This record gives sequence, structure tokens and C-alpha cells, in this order.
Amino acid sequence: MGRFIILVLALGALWLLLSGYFDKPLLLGFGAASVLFAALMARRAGIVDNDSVPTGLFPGIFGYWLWLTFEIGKSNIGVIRHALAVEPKLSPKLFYVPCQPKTSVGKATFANSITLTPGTVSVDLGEEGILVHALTEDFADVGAIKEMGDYVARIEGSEA
Amino acid sequence: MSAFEVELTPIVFLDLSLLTMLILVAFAMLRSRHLFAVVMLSGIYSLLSAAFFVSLDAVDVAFTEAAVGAGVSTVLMLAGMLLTARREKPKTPGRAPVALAVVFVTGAALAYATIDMPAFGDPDAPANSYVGQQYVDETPNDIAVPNIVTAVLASYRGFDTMGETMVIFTAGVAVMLLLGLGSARGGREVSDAEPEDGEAK
Amino acid sequence: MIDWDLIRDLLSWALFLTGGFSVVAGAIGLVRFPDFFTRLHAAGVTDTAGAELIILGMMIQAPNWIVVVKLAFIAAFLFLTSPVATHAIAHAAWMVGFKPMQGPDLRYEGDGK
Amino acid sequence: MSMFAVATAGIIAAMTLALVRAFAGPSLYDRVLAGNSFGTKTVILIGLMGFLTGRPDFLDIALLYALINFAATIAILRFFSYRQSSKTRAKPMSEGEA
Repeated sequence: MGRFIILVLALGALWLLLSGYFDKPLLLGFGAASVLFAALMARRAGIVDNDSVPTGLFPGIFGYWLWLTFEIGKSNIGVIRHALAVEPKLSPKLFYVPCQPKTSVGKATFANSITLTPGTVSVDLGEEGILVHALTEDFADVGAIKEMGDYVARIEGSEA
Repeated sequence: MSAFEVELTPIVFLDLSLLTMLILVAFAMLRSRHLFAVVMLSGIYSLLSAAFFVSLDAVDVAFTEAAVGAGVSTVLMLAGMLLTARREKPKTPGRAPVALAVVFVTGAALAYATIDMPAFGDPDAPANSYVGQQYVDETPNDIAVPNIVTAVLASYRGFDTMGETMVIFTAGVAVMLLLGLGSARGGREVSDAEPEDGEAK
Repeated sequence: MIDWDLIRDLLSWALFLTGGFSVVAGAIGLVRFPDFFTRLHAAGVTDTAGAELIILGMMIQAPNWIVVVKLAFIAAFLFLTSPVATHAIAHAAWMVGFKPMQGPDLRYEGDGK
Repeated sequence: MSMFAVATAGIIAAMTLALVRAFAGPSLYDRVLAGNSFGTKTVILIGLMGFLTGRPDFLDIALLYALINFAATIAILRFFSYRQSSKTRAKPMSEGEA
């Protein structure tokens, strides 16, 4: 029930911010009706769980995003240098990275963070961890990627 | 009525490059024999033409183009691909002079017709000189819907768009039936074939 | 007295220039890189640095707060979905049996010497 | 020459390059990648268009495009994997018969 209320509040805030109407009763009524309809449908479909409303991630995720932004910036410069080099020296590599996060949300966050930093793309999630494709040897830095996984594991919270 | 005065603003360049890309994509679709490539290119074509519609201020058309053209029709075409081969059969180079002639005559007629059209945004154009302004002025007072297009379609033109409203109503009823909103219990209970899956969830 | 408008303009000029540069660089990589998996990385540059920097530049120039909010939603949405889409493409290709080039001499695995 | 025009020119150039990749292929997944990248550029282009004309109110469409582009890419890939799995399921059966 707590998750449901959070979902309704989040959807309502989204509706208000996107529409920008605060003083028209008719439109506000339509908005409230659509928010409730969407939330009830989600509940009926049984998808109001930790995957769709990941309350466990907050508030630690904001610090993580800030940190991730800098990582993305750094690796972008590297990839752009290769894209514009007269003779790009690529040495693509496939390797496994151990996956520390335990919850499904944590795993998804970690794998998407790997993909989001250019130069590395998560290809598959298996028993041995996450299969990563890297553009060059420099990007295939298992230590740095594991650091990212540790960070996610610290903030992911529990599955409940 | 009005001379063509082309002012080279960035928007004109934008329109020109969008149209050029549209033509390029269309030719690539004609030339390609690989059907998957054609489907992907048609998705790109929809995106481009939707961007062009936005540039023409036809925002509602752009909405529809994005949802139907880039979204639904791509998937429908892919589903159609399931029933056929992946490559088009090579055919003998086009010998269809009649079709070519028809296309050229129609195109020339359409191009000729544009000469009579009022300039884009002309205040004296028929579209702007009769009741249009009145709708723009009165809608906010008559109906509390901020989007004038919505208000005109759903309210002022409620009778001559009755067919359209019926379609939307039918679609709404179909969605409600599919979701099972009609029954008091909220749909039938459906159990999964494998009980392990149900427990794991 | 600080000229805030000038600072705003300079800042968004810088963001637009770097963002546009990243978008073009990513697209160049998309054309130049040798195989499918390396092209994924180039597309990633466009999706992250390019898109977000240009959107940030637009946010600085926005005339009212609702435009800022909408741009923020677009930015957040691209931030959350672009890795999912990229991974989905990579994973689909991997499952079909696409093998990436490996090593500095860009050889396919099991290609012989 | 406004700053929006510069950014738009960059986007147009990148769109052209993405088109080259979509034309050239060679594989199906290259084309899906090019199409997805093209969609992201369209989102930004529509946003920039609003600023170029001085009416940045059309951002709703850019938001909608971001949603549709993502959903369409996922739908296309789901379709491929569906086709693939039906193929691999069909294969052993025909081999068993032979």
C-alpha cells in the first residue's frame, strides 16, 4: 500500500509538472482521474513492486548519478578521441565482470551504468557476472567497473 | 497574389535538409532489395516526416505520424515479414511507361496548383479570414479545454466528426473489454501453465 | 554589476558547441568503426554526451520554468532509456550469434591466423 | 547566426551520417542501431526547432518521441528474438525427422 501511494503521488507530480495547470478544476479533475486509473491498472497487473517503484534506491541514487556523470564525461572524451583519430587503434575485448549487486534493480542499475559509460557495453548477464564488450584495452578496466558495482551494491537497499 | 520571397533563415535550411533526407531515404527504399532494411528505413522516413510536420506547425499530425508511422506500422510490417521471404525478387528493370506518365502528369498538376495557393501564413488567406479568428477568440470562454484543436474537433465539430467519435468510442469499449472492466470480479482468473513460474513471481 | 544574460549566453554557447561536436563525433564513429559492437560505443557518445549537453544548453536558455521542467524530463528519460535500448540491441545481436572482433588486429574469434 | 542554428546544423550533419550507416548496413542490427540513434537526434532536433522559432512549447512532442522511439526499438528487437526462437525451436524437429 505504501508503494501504491508513492506511485500515485509521483504520477500526480508528473501530471502537474507537465501540464502546468494549477487552477482549472475541470482539467485537474481529468488529471486526477487519469492518475488514479493508471495507478489502479498497475496495481491490478501486479507490477507495483520493487522493480517498478524502486523505493529502496532513494536517496542514495542521486549521489551515484552525480558520480556517474563524471565517469560518463571522462569515457566520452576517450571514445571521441578514437572516433576522430586519423588511424583509430581499436582493440575490442570481451570479458566478464563480477556482479556485486544482489537485487534485480541493483543489477539493472549496474548493467545500465556500464552501458551508459561509452566505451563499455554490457552484452549479457550470466552466472559468471556481466559480459562486457569494451572498445579498447584501456576501457576494459575491470577494477574501475567493479568500483561502480560496489557503489551500486552500497546504495541498492533490500529487495523488500 | 504574392511573390515568392525566400528568406534564407535557419528554418528554411532546416526544411530543405529535412526534405532532401526524405528524398534520399525514399530512393534508398526503392533501390534496396533487402526487406528488413526497407522496414527500418520506413521507420526513419516516418521520424523525418514527423519532424517536418512539426516545422510546418502541424503538431497534431506530427503526433499521429510518430505514433502510427514510427511505432505501430514498423511493427506491423515486421509481422508481415514473418509471412514472406527476406529478400525481394529481382525484377526486370521498370517498363511501365503508363505508370510513369500518370505520376508525372499528377505531379505536374499538383505543382501547378500550388501557384494559386496563398503564401504560408498570409493573413488574407481564406483559412484566416472567415470564422477562424472567432474560434480562436471564443474557445477559451466556451470550453475549458486549452487546446483549440481538441475543442474544435470534440465540441464544435461534434456532429460532423460523429464517425470519428464513434471510432474512438469503439476503441475505448474494446480496451475495456480486453481489460475485463465490465465484470464485477475484474476479469477472469487465469493461471499460468507452469506452476513454478507462478510461485517464483 | 554582473551581466547575467551574457554569462547565460556564453554558457549555452559552450554547451551547444561541445554537445554538437559530440553528436557529430559519435555519428562519425558510427560510420567509421569497423564492426557492429564497436559502433555501439559510438552511438553511446551521441546518446549521452551529445544529447544531454544540448538539452542542458536549451534549459539555460528556456524562457519559463515549465520549459525547463519538460527539458529535464526529456533528459532524464533519455538518460534512463538509452542504455536499455543499446543493451537490447547488443544482447539481441549476441543471442543470434554475432561475434565481435577482438584484439588489436581486429580479428574475429576462430578466424584462423 | 544564433547558437540554436549551430546546434541544429550539427544535428543535421549527424543525421546524415546516421543515414549513411542505415543505408550501408551491413547487418540488420546495424540498421536498428542507426534507426535508434536517428530517433534520439530527432528528439533533440524537435526541441531545437521550438527554440529556433521562438516558441519552445512543442517539447511535449519531443517527450513523446523519446517514449515512442524507445518503445519501437524494444518492440522491433522483441520481434526479432521471437522470430529467432521460433526458428531454433523448429530446427531440431526437422533434424530429428531427417
